[in-house]
Amino acid sequence: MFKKILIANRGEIAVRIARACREMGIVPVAVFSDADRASLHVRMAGQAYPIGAAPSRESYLRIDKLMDVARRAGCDALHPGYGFLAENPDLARACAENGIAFIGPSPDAMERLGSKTAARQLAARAGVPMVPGVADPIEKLQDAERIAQGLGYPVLLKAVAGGGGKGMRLVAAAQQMPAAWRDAVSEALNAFGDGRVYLERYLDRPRHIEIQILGDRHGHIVYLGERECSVQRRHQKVIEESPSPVMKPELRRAMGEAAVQLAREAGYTNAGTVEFLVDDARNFYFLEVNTRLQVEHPVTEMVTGLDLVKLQIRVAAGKALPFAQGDVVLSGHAIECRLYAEDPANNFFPSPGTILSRRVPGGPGIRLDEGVYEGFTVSTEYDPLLGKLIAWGSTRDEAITRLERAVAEYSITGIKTNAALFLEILRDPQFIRGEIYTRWLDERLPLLLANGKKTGASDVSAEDAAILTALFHQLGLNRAAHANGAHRESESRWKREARLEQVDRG
Amino acid sequence: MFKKILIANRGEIAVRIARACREMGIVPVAVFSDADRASLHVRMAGQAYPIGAAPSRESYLRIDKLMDVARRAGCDALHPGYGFLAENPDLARACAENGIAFIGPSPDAMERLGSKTAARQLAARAGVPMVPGVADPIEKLQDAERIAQGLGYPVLLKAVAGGGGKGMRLVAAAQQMPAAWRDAVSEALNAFGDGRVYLERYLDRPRHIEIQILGDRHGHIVYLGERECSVQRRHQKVIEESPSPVMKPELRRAMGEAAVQLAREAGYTNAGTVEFLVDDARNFYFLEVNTRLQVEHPVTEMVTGLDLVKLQIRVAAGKALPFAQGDVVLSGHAIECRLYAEDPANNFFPSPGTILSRRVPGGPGIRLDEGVYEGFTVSTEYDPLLGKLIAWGSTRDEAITRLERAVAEYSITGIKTNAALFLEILRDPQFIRGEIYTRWLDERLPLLLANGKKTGASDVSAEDAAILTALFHQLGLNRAAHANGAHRESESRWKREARLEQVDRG
Amino acid sequence: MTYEILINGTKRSVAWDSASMAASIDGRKIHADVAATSSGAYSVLLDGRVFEVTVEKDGDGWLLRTEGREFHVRIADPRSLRRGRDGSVEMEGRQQIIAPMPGKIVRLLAAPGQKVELGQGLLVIEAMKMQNEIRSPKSGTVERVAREGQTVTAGEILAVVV
Amino acid sequence: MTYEILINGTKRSVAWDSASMAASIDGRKIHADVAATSSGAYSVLLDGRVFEVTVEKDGDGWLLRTEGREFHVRIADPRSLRRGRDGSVEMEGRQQIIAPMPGKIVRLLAAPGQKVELGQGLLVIEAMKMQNEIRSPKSGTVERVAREGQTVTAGEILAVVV
Repeated sequence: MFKKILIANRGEIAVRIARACREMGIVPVAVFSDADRASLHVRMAGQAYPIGAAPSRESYLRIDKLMDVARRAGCDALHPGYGFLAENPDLARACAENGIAFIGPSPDAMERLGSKTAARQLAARAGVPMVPGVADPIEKLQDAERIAQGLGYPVLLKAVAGGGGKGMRLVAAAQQMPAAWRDAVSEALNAFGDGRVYLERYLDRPRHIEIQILGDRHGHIVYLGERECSVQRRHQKVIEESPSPVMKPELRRAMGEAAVQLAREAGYTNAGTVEFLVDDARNFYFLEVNTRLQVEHPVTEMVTGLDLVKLQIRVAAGKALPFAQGDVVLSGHAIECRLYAEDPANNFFPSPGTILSRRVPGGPGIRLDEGVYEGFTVSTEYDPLLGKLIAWGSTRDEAITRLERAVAEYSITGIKTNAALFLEILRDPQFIRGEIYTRWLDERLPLLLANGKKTGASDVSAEDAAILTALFHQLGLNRAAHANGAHRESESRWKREARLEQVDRG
Repeated sequence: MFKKILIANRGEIAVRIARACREMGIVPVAVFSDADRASLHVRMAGQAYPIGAAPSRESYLRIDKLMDVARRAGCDALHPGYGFLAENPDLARACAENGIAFIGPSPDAMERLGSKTAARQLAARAGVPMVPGVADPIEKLQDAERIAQGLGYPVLLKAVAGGGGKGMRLVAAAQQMPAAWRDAVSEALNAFGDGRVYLERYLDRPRHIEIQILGDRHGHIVYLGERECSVQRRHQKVIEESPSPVMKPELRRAMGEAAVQLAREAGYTNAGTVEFLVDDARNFYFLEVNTRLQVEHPVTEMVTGLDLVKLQIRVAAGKALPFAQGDVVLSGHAIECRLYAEDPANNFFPSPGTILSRRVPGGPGIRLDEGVYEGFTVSTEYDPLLGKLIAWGSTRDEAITRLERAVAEYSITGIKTNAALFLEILRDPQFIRGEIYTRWLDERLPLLLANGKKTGASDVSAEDAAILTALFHQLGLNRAAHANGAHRESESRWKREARLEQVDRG
Repeated sequence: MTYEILINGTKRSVAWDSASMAASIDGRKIHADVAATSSGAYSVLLDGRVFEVTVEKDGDGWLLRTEGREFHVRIADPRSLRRGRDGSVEMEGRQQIIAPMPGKIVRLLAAPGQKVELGQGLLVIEAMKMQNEIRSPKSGTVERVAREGQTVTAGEILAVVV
Repeated sequence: MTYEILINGTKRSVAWDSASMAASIDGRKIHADVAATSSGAYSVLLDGRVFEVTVEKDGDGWLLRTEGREFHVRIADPRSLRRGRDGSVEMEGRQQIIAPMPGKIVRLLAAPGQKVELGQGLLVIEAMKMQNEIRSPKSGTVERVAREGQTVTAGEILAVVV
């Protein structure tokens, strides 16, 4: 087994990987940019080394610096996490050249599946059903307009190098194409350094359901159930769950076997995800492959009882999978919500800043994967994901009520977060009935945001509580200021305050 | 289903019950003593009412005040938690008289099983094997000496009303009996207001293994696997796990069926625990019944996937158990450690005080059930249990390494805790091999405490880190004091400090 | 003592006798027990009902959060009230659009002097790797707008619509 | 600047050039990067190795915790060192037993003048509902012991063994 693993990432996923290393007796080695010296992933590591300035192009995207640290620290393996260089075959190749095991697929398999157009070609050969469209990059706007006309609007423009909705645009009608083309190309160029886009027909109310696969180097590939990721805002996943509320055993087997077949065609090893769209009639269409660990992997871990990161490490070390497809048992239901430093009331603008105080949930069935702490400053340099809150329940209903309970326990000051929005989603009757599709949240959002502001009987009390707390807080500060700059510890009780005040008066 | 549940308890168990209520849409109603206004169980409740002065005899042990609050707040049920009045039939009777459902067994069943001597008589009738001894209370020292002589030393003096090791004394030889008798009687009187004690033969290296049972009012009683609680300090459980490392399916069935048989004889409903001693040859001996939820119930929850508190509430509301014995599946392994505000280096003296800062673990397979928060003051009034840290793993080894990883992540300042001791236990080869028995920790403790102080190569670095941090901290404070009382936020970097210092010099 | 409190734009008259935990808001009587827990966090009991409330600085007032709701609260100084100085006139008509965080203007969608509708795009800002379209909060005329390519800091004016 | 530091009773000579993150402890060179995280908590990198260290007040020095170990540290003021005032003589032989928290003496097990062995019980104290036997930290003679029934506060002397 490996002795030291370089974690070529930051934030919650770097923390997640460090935890797996610790449990395996492997030293986790962190890298950090100038903005991240005090970040949680550094604090949780066994060793940590600086790799450059805050912008990721000068640090987390620098293969040369990563190789440098790996050599210096004596790392025998590298885990790329997700994002940054995770799907860049050059990193995998650099690892191979430096004798470091890359914890992920081979560079060749990554290339065969990582590009959407290449993956579609492979899927076509493997007989996996696909959404009608054009797998090749489109040269210019005029071609896009012509192809879209042929497929019929609405169509979806997607970045060849894309992921996470970046460089993706829905085009409802022909007159929207020029603006959408411009935006998609520029966003793709900005995000991936590759402005190529392609087109496909837009399904009406499809679900996003993806299959987790895992393969070793001895020819075994298994699927570990599915994740339903239909709750998205602007093509970004917001809530994920496993199993899907519409899944049936035969559909799971069909999708799982299609995913494994595709992986086999590509010579794929390690963890990966095959994404599908599923329509009302439970037809499934291949979307793309993510050749890495997903943000939402914990829901799969909670229903299978497997530790995907540890398994990734084991198969990268050449071990055989310790179980067969028939041993995989899905138990209960898990739901995850992604906590972001952003302000839902202000068009979801990122909300960087220092976390002043924080209360995190606990108790039965709750898992929190975070990259932050009280006192930590969320910077503007990176993705504003604070962490993921995941609930497990014996049924979907129990998982939903647990997650709702846990979100209500979660509190943070100093920055704004999207936590309160999850309360609205988790209480929404359509969500509770599982009637979700990829545009569901975008369409439902105005109603959900309005619900969050609605005034009811209980809100009068909430307002009263706010008024009296503000007064108590202000008077406490006034008194502290009065006491000539001396630092007063917070008083424990209104009553005690009152006594002090009477003394002041007396 | 109930609308409002009065939680007649405090600390982590009151928080645990409040969470279950929230998930069921039931309003949790807290009570608090003068010492507990700002306690977490109050903050987590839907409603909260004061019930008197800090000493529990004036608050948490006052049945009249509890009934008062229940009526005032309109509660239709009461959950007693563990400790305090949980095993007091008078509370259950007062609930019945006030038309409030008591979430626990009937007062009669409680009396039949709650007294150790009564339970032993019942166990004898039910044919459950027992440790040789005398089930009846012993009148005076001379009788104890005579009976002990008959059984043969070592013997165990135990409080009739006892629990948690209070009023329990091991007597190795005849000359120790007078002191042990005095201590046991006085401690029992102090703790339970009942100084009666009895005697039994002391087994050499027994394991403490207990069976979780759960019964509804429709005649169904099931057992939910076992918990091994052999790691004890002075008869107080410190680490609990499920399954037991020595358990075999046939032994589990035999013990489970014995427990269910005993419960059936007593007309028992709701959750309960039947404790056994198990010797080297896997013979089991009935010890006692706890007619309530146990501190260590989470390990059972994690391997069964059941929520015991929700099930308690459901069966108390008259619902039938939603599963049969054959549906109970144990999956993986769970281990819990009890975090106490106490100082292992100073004879485990309680360490009350205000929690200044706190870092809690997270990530896969970790559950934290706590009753404290940053800024909370641990008082001297109550049991110094801060909370419980529980890890689940697919195997016992994985659960151990997870728990070890999580304990290492746990950090608290302002008070002392026993957290570091768990690192030593979880790394101990005997513990890892499962070679534990009820006196194991007491015998192993000197070695474990010495291990925690051992100086190795890595400890030189730890000492260096301590030296440089102390210097950095002191210099930062000096500089802040220099800045004429202005409050400085913590600096983010030594380098920045350095720059400031150079400016100061320049 | 009675305080005038502005909460989400509404004025409330609040009296309290802290010794007896008796409060009154616009004449409604409430038994109120407020206890500080952590820094900026309070446990509040109103007639026995539990609230968890956090407080943060918010301009010259406070941002309070409880039960997933946000409240902007400003407490008028009773003395300045007596001097009749409490009213801060709300801006009407002229709308400034402020950058909520640092970013870069990557495209302009409207020019000064141009008529715009409510919700019409004014410019596209890139911040934290995400492009976001900034839309007009009202129908009117663009008075001012930032430069394309300009780097803005939090609080900087992006556009003014009159 | 060089500082004299007492750690768990041992004296160390520590130098550091903070600008270059170069430290030296008793002549050993270390690359040391210390960053404050939360209040009283630091992230420390020593030649790339990561430590989480917490600091608390501990008499006239500091209690530091890292990797499950505790360190008591006192930093000598360089000026007072020069004035030769740094040495605090360690007590040898005479052992005071201090109450670590408030409690009540429920039983005496030894009387003044009595010879006791290492580990022999001196008294039983009840605190937080638990009875605990206090044992002698050395073989010697009991010089002083608290009264039975006495209520003691934290820091109070329970017994002295010489």
